Amino acid sequence: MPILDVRNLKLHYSTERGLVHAVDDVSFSIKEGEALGIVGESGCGKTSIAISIMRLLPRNVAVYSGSVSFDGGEMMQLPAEEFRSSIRWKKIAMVFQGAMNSLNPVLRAGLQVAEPLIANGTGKSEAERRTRELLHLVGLPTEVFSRFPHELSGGMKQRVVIAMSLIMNPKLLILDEPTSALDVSIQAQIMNLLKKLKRELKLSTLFITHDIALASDICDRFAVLYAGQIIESGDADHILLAPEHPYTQKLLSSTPRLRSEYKPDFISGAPPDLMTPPVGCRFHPRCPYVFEPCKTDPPTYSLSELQESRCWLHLNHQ
Amino acid sequence: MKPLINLQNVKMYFQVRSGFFRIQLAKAVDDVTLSINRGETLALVGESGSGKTTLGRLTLRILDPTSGRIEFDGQNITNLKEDELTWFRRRAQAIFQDPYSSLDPFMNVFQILEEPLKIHNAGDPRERRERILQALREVRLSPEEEFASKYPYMLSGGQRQRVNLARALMLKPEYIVADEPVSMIDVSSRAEILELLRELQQRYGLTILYITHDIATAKHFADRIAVMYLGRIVEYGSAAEIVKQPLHPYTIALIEAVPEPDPANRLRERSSIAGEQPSPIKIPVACRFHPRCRFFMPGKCDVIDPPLIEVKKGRYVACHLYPEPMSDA
Amino acid sequence: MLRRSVVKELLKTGSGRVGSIFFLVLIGISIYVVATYPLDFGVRSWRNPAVWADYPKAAPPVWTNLLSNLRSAEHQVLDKSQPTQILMGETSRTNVYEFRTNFLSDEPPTLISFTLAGVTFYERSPLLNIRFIRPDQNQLLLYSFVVPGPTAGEQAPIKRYYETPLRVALSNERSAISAVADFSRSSLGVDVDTAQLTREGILKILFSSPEAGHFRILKGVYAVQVAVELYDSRDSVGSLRLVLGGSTFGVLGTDSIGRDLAVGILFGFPVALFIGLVTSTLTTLVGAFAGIVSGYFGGKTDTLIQRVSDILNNIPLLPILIFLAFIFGQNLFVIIFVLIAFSWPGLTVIMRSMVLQIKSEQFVEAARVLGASRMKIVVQHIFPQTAPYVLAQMIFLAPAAILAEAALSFLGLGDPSIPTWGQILESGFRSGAVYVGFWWWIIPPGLLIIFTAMTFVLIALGLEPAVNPRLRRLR
Amino acid sequence: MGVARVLTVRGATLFGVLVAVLLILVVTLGATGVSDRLLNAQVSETLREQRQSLAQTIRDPDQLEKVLESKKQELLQFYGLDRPWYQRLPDAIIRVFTLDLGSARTLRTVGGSSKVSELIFERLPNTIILVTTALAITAIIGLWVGVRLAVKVGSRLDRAVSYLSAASNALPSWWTGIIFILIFSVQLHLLPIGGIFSAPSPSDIFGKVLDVVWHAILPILTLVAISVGGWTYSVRTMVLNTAQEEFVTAARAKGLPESIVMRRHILRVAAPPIATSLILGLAGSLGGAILTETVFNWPGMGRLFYEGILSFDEAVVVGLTFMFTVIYVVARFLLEVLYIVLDPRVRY
Repeated sequence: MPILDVRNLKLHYSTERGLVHAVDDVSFSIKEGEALGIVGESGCGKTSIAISIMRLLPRNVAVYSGSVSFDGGEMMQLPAEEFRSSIRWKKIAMVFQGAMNSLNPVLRAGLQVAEPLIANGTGKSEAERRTRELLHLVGLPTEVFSRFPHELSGGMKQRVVIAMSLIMNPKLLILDEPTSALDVSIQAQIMNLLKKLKRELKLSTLFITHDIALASDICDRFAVLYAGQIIESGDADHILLAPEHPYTQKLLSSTPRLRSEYKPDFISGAPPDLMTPPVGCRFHPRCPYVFEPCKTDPPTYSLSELQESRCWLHLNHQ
Repeated sequence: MKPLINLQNVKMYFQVRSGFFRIQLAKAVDDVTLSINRGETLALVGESGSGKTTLGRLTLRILDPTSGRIEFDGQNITNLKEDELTWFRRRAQAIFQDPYSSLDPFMNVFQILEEPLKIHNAGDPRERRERILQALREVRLSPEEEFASKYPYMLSGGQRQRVNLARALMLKPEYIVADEPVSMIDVSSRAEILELLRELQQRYGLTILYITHDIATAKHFADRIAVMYLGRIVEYGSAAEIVKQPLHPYTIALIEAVPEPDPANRLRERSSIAGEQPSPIKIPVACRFHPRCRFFMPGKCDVIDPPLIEVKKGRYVACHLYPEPMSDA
Repeated sequence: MLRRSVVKELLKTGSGRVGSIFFLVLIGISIYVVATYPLDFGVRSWRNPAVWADYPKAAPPVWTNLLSNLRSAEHQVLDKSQPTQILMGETSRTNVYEFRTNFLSDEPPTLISFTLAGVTFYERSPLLNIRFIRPDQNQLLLYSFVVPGPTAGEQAPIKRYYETPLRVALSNERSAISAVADFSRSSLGVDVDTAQLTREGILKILFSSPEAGHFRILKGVYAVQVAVELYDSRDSVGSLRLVLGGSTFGVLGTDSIGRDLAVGILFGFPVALFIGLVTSTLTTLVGAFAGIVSGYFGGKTDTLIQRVSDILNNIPLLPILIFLAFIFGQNLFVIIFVLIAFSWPGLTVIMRSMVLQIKSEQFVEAARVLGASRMKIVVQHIFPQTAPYVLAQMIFLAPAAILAEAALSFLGLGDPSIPTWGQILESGFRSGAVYVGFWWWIIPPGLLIIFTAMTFVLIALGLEPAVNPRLRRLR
Repeated sequence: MGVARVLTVRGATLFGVLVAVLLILVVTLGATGVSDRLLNAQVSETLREQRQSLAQTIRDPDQLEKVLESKKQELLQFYGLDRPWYQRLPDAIIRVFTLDLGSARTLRTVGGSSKVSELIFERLPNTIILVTTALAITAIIGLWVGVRLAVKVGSRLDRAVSYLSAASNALPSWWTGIIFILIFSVQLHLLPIGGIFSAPSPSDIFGKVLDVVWHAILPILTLVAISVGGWTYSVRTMVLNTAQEEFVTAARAKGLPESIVMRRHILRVAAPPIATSLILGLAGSLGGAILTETVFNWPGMGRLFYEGILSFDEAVVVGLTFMFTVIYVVARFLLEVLYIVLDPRVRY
């Protein structure tokens, strides 16, 4: 049974200029102990998926529907207060994009990590002990406990944020671009840490990123997001080595490789505006293989046990 | 071949107030000697805070170096005043990192592209118009007339970078500094901009300084790579060789840290450099990389500052592991 | 495009539209005042008690009648300088000046007075006859008068009443009283004796008709004809004034020395606008200039400007303003100068940080690489980015200046030669109008200060959507 | 930047303010000849006293005049009146700084003293009572309402407060006070029209206190009315700005109850800018106090200012200008310290 099962999730925002279809009918699931990577370029709705699972919706939400079932229980029907007190951080925790912004500048790092424990009734000294333990686990010296965020380096802050996400022993960890603000050398350190945590704590992970190479460090399976929709999903081997959807193929060939002579490719045109996504297949205006059927929305084809793709090219597959 | 840009022992120190009455020096660029040949692309690779952008700005003389000598096409431009630099401004141009802040939001594309012509009094209005439309064609922003009348906020990141490129080309320069030109745009569009740059380079014989933190694109788009760490160039040589056989421990670590999309990644540790790059006001003594170096040799690396020496033909490294030129093996 | 859009966006918001309309109203009234008022209005009229001698003291506005059942008499000051009619006789000509008024109140006027100014004659002294004509067509000769003839040695032309006009309080004049007594007896058929008339006044009879033993106010058009008989073609008469005393006056009433508040308040419009606009414009110019210099050129000038503006910015304004106005004397221009001197740093500090921010934007660096001069970069790239904000600040400074001047005036430090709303309020406050409830003296000037200040605040609010997104983007 | 540095920089600026105001005062007084007049008045005052006492001992009028003349020269020299004004600047600064400004023309303390410093110090407590009470009430209302508005952005109340705040930029405090008098005192006879005590004032201490409170209601109401709108709105805006920060979302994600999120992650973080806003509003409050005291005949320093102006008393006006600056500078410095206590980014 998957730990997280998302079906037909929709999240639309209303803005002055119109309705933004940030998440448009997205389904995916994560098995226990598995890491799923959601990969997509800027403005394709990645972060919106994270916040709809965490139910941290902004004020201007227009549509929020579908089903999110966690550990067998349906979340969407849960009253807000119950969701807050029983699910958030206790079962599902999150590492936010940009650690420097997700730490409160006037509180000491230790308190920020320990805070959820204390709020749930754990004694101060016990919470402190547990926090120091966690700081050690994420590779930080324990004196970080009494430091303010502005006294820490970028990499240290990122580790604090990771420690913070682990304080309640969550089952599922959502990582939203956890390293995008860091230099490659620090990025590698953090990815190793996350890998270690996933292995040692048997965490189920949802890894959200624009960088498919980075995601391959930790993800067992991938879902490729384009314009608010998942256009291809499957296990790491298939997606990275034998992608079926033209967008995935193009995305991979656009990624410059250090260890091969293959020249990076590109996709011409710009990603669509989520206000007015193209009719039919959302990738068709930029797709090199575009043909007649692309003007209508393609179904999701199951290409194998492990791979699904949303493209008319697979019409003859079944 | 005569180099177009030649830097000799260039230093750029900034004053930083740190504490009461105490002013410290941030050594952004610290004794760099480097030349860029006519028609080549040199990639300056380094992490944030390595001084690569400062070095780029020095070659454009938007900064006055603390000391050292900067030559352009054989002429010393180190101490020229702004009004003596007009000829140089015409011949050297730049493309910037941020597609959102590099175009004046109050000007439309036509006005943006007309600005360089106006500054240098080039052509009459009709000729200007011709040249602007042609530049737009060259960066593949067509229909040109339509793009010319757009304001920056109506363009996507990739389109803005192309306007940036067109602006840099308006005066038909010889030298272009491209400072992280693609790091803020989507992966799927990066190669397009870089390809375009390369194509125009070939057409006009441009010399390019490509500043980047991404050694992978440097490998594909540059002829040579210079690796910077804390204000110093630590390694320097042809792009292919540096990637294939990095010599300096920092370069090695940098290359190892770059991920590639490979399902096998999750089964192994990524090698990484310990610690973080210190601030340019607290530069370690001697070899500045020694506190993080896995080949640290006590008594040597923390005592003597290794010079940048040519270890192979066209290959320079500043590291005590390579005290003398290597035999060609 | 973007410059035009500032105006467009201003008109898009409700507050911007209302503010703009208010502003046009202010401008319109100010133009009218500037065109019709003398420049030295303050000294010649407002501060000159003689001008207001014929006005009632502390009279509420006429329209307060609408609020009470009993309609009280409206104080009227009627002026004439041209005759209504000229009758040519054989040896003389008669200039007839007719004053008409539609009298509708429920009580008689409190007085009738007549003023004559500037008579020139050559041969014989002119003769004046004042005739009173009632709505019921009854009439009587109220008063006759011969201008005093030449004194010994006086040469023609003989001038009279130039320096001090002749003022006759008709209601107390002995001859008028007997004329009314006669009139009452002959035309109204009611006997009254002169002693009683002297005690009770003639106006009650003049303005009423008997009805079942009582006098009842007669409403309708009354006329007072002043006939001046002149005996030489060169003789001339300056101006005449008839005052019908009442307990209410004008649109806005009068103050305790009889000044028509409407006249003073009207004069306040251009003054308030002048104070607001001049102060805000000059402050903005100085502040923006200093800010740009400080932010863009840096160096020692920057440090100096920063220190000076830091200090000036932190000086509490009102005490120092009081001190300087007090020592340098009450002069509007001193007040404006001091306001500018202490308000520019606010804008400078903000401008400096904005300029620093814009300066670090890559398009400025791009312009430098292109070889644009510093001046060009400032004019072309930096100033336009700050312009909407500067404009908004300028508009926001105007109400502050208006309020500051009003506050100083209220403390008795206003410029006496230029009456302002603040000064009208000050005289009201100082003479105790507040405590006796002379609200018409207190409320309108205050409301107008608020109205004017609010106009600018509304426009500034209306500009916010045009200014703010840009600021946000700059941050 | 360390605390010491920050405090030194802010302290230096505020000290600069004090020096600047002192200089403006003495240079203006000197250059316009007012200081000569003031000092001459003091000289003649002293001479008059001395004449009386000397007249007892010296009978000969010529002799007396001679002695007085030499005394006069002594005094002129003592006050520096034999030198041009700019050479006397240091003395003048010290005189203003120590409020050694001689006597007021007609104003007297309750005890009958005419010394400027005594006049000012007699009035000082009344001003402080008024300003601090009004400030405290405004701050409390503003914080309480502002926080609630931030939660309900766009609600009718929110919009109303935003208009109110804009309108308060156009509202003269003194006129508001006058209108309050017209309504509450003249029309409704609810509250006294001014002053601080009733006549006759109650004899017991409790009654006296109540009497003061009774008289303070309208002035305080005025001071609060003109500043509460703007202050509430700025609290609301600062809370709102903080609430949009990512760490607030992170705090919510952590499953913390909304009360903790508000207190610890929003208010605590917004506290320094709120303190700044309070600092910036201080100058306005003092100005408002001068005018409000004048309107309500509240015997504080502000009313003394007005009385000094009416009696053309330079010494009083100078002393008060300086005193208001001192109060402002001291209060500012205290608030700067508060700011530093609130923001750890400055502390370390």
